Amino acid sequence: MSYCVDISPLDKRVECWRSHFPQLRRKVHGRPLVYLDNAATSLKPRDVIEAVQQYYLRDNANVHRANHALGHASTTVYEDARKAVAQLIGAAATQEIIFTGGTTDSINALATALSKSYLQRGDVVLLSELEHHSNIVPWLELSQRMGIQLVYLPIAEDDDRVVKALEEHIERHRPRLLAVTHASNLTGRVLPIERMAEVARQYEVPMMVDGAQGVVHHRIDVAKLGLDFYAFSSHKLYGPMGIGVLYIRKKWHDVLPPFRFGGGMIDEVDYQSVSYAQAPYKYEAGTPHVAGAAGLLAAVRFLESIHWEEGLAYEQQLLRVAVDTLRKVDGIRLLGHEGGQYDPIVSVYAPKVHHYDLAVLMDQMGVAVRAGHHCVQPYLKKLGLKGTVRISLAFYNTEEEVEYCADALKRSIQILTG
Amino acid sequence: MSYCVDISPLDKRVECWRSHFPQLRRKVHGRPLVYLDNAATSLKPRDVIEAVQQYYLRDNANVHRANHALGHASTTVYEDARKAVAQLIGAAATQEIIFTGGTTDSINALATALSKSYLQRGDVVLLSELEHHSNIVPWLELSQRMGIQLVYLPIAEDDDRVVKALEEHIERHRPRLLAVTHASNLTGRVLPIERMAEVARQYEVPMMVDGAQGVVHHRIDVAKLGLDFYAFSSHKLYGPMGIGVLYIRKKWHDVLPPFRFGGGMIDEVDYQSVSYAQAPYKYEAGTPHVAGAAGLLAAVRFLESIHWEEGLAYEQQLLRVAVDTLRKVDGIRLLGHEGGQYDPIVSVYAPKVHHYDLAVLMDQMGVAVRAGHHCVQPYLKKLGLKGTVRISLAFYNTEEEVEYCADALKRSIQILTG
Amino acid sequence: MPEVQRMGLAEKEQQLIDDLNMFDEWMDKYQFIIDMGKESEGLPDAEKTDDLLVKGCQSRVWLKAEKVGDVLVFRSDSDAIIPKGIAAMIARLYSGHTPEEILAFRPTFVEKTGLAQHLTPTRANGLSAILKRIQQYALAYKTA
Amino acid sequence: MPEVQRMGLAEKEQQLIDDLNMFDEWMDKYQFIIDMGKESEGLPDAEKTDDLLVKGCQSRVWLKAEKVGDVLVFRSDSDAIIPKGIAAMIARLYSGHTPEEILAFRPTFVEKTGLAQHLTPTRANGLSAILKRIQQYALAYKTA
Ligand SMILES: Cc1ncc(COP(=O)(O)O)c(C=O)c1O
Ligand SMILES: Cc1ncc(COP(=O)(O)O)c(C=O)c1O
Repeated sequence: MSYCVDISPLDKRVECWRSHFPQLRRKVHGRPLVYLDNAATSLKPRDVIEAVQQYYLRDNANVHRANHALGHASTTVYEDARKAVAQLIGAAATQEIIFTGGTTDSINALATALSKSYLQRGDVVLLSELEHHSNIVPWLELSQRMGIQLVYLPIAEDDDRVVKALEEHIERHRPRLLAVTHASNLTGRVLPIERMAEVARQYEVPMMVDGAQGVVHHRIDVAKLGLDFYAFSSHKLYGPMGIGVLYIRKKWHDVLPPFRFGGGMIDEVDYQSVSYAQAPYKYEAGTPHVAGAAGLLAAVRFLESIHWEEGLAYEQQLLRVAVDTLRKVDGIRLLGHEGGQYDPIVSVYAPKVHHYDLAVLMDQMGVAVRAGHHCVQPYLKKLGLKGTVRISLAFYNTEEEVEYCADALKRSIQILTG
Repeated sequence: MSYCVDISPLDKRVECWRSHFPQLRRKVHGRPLVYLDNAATSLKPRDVIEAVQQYYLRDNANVHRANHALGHASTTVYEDARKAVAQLIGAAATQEIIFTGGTTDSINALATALSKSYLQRGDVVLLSELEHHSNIVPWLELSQRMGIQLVYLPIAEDDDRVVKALEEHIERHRPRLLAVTHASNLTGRVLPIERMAEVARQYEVPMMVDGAQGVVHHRIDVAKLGLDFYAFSSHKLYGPMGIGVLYIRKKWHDVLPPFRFGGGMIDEVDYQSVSYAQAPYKYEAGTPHVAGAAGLLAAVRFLESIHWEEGLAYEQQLLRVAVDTLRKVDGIRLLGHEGGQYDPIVSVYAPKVHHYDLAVLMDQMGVAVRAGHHCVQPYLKKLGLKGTVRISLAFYNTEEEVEYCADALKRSIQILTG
Repeated sequence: MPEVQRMGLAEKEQQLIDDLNMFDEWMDKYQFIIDMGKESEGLPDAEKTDDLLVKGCQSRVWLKAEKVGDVLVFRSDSDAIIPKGIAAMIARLYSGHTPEEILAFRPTFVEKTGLAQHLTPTRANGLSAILKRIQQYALAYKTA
Repeated sequence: MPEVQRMGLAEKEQQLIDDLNMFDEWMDKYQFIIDMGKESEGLPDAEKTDDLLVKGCQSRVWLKAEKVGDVLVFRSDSDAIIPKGIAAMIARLYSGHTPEEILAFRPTFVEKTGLAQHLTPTRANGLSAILKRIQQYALAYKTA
């Protein structure tokens, strides 16, 4: 299957990509929707919506030990999804892919399991300073409950300095775990995780990457990078809600205990004892979200079918347009985008205007952006900010939309300050 | 909205109910599907499938702090679902409804949170002897990790004896928590939870009920029963997969800490400290499964629209037919169904034939039943069994299907023993 | 004081509804709200204490109530201008009425002016949070 | 021993495929498998040890390999009759071949006979688990 690949010029191809996303034909407040809140959740291509629908119309059944045709069909689609995800992120083995409820669930599960098997009082966990709450609060809870220590790596615009700081922090703090985001959902900053993984490997520090944003904008190869854990959500990757992934490198399967207990993850249960199944099953208790897996499978296939790389390259092109256009808007400032590598996310703030007012007026003009702290309060506080307006792009966005957004921003500022 | 309510006689009404479930028109192995694996997961009515689809086609967005129209629409449907569920189970307040990934997730979350705030080494948790693994293994893990003790209540066919045994067990073991299933997914046995709740209240023992099966076959009123916690899955209640509910009585909101940490559940985060939001949000970290909530809302509305009580009454009638018919099949035995109250679930076994062989042949005849231990290994072992074939009914099943199933069972036994 | 209070709550609400529904264009309606925000005196910084914060708003909204004779007087502020305008409108509506009047009154302007739809509330609706806070004040002053 | 072994693996597999595809009716195919199960000698209880259990089957399936001269001989059992028949078929197919032959052989009968579809595997496909176990034995005996 291939979609849109033979179409040129580029804007016609973008047009074709857009045609696969039904929500793009929606109007809000009587105006065509300009959806620039992709970092919160992506729109879903028709194939994904139909895969979910078809699953419920046809194959819907439980997977565990189902000895009937529907159960077989469900099991097949569920395990096919696991294979597709393994391939997508370059896992060495299919059983390294654990389905969870989402990124937040993945990181919580990992933190809990590590707290029972690997982390001890006084151990240092090294995070970056621009983590999302979902990669801070689970570790904060461990720090409060069992006395692990959190140290935050500063992230300069220059990759060399980031890598150097990492080495210094590892030397100084001897962390037992490095847990960093692949890319910031606030600024779009992409961390040099290849080089960071190299350093981590050199010092033998296990490394977890929060891929919630990164997986959406990069071809990642977890095996090649030697990552220990990688977490992401389906709903930001054009797939359904309610399902996510935790990649657990095989060598951890014997170390890391299960994090949820119940049906489907056991080998044998007595009233007073239990033994667990092998990975991935030991990490997946209860009825899984098979419809979600069917949709995620469709999302991965969709991305392959449009030659996703071209979409990713186009996103970078669109990002440059966005940065250039937004820089020209009077009265606002951009976070970052000065030097380092960025994903197509731009946060702006207007010193004289509240971000909430901006988003409300832009919404009236049909532009969906997000205003607030974006679950990155500590870093925002460090910058002395309460919030930003965040514009986050996907490959189905157009230059016209970006320009319309900049205009809407301009007009909103005028209305509010005029 | 009302569906099928004015139709009589009953078999025409059942016909109408069936027309709402697209999967019932499916064939398997060239034969019409006879779906009798409802206790594993229910089929989904068209309204539910369309609600999910419409959500993704139209309103799909993230809920937290979305200042745009789609975010508004998503938030509305998500909170409407919470209200509908609160009403469905008789919660006194909407914020007592916590959305989770499913029953297993709910019970795990509860066990974890209690282990951090309420349960201590040596404390007794009282379960029933016929719990599903999902209401055993989370507590077993606590028993292994922190030394709580598990005691199992025997369940006689006679409710009076169950209540008496409960009193004795409470007197003898002074449990800190009573955690029992509403109904057994293996035998269909319904526990007298009203009377048990009364006893628990009298002795001031908090009570958690695993409603995975119970909520599907009963009108429950958690406030009136005075339950502390009630857990169930959407996917068994005609709703989508990947979403479930944990009812947490309000008085626990200040006692019970959050069980997942991250975006959406905080009040304020610094690099080294955090404060949490109010319930229900403090219990719901990360992007929730809004599409699932939209579908669950549709499921609840669908059940109201068909006058669900009539479906429940009909299920009991169908159960009597099933028990009578199955009793007449040579070479098999039924678990239970001798006296106490039962939900429409019947487990059978054939002493001379393996349950797996039976299910494989029945599948060839179009009958979807489940064979195995049904995640109730401890109780099965107590009975000296390896597994059963389980026939579980829903209101869209017919007497003809039940009879066809009994015939298929009979033929399969003949093939295997002949 | 009651004799000063010429209009009942219902009457004042109708005026508010008429004011807002006068506008065909969303822009004009928002301009009106923004102007309300700009005209609002707000609260001095010293009075913007955390206990006056209305939970459930995306911007910070403070709402203060004082009893003057028999009636309540509300004052409000926000760090964002649109919420500030809305809070001011609501404060003006309810000011000058007794706790009993306020508690007996069921407001309909949120629906009738389309404010609910346009103010894209989050999970905890900012507008309804303000209204709830008004009720809480009325209750507190009634029993006090 | 190799001289006793008249047919190659591919040839034997083709025979198995022909045997199973002879049947138009699923009933007859299952009857054939069930008969295979009934005819299978199985394993004496003492030999049904846990280390011979094939993980990933819903019923318990034991598979044992022994080296007789250059070739492997497989014997199997199950507590359910259909898996017993299938395991017996597979054991017969692979018995009498050297580890090298077995490792070099890529079976196709699962797809060609529709067994995969009809044996409604669970998440860990019972059939492929048996085949994987055969490969493991071959590998172990080759390097041994
Ligand atoms: C009684 C009971 N409890 C718990 C569960 C677990 O539900 P889920 O798999 O949806 O988490 C089930 C269903 O399998 C059940 O029947
Ligand atoms: C960097 C990052 N980490 C984690 C998350 C949490 O993802 P989810 O809400 O899907 O669990 C997000 C998304 O909000 C994110 O952007």
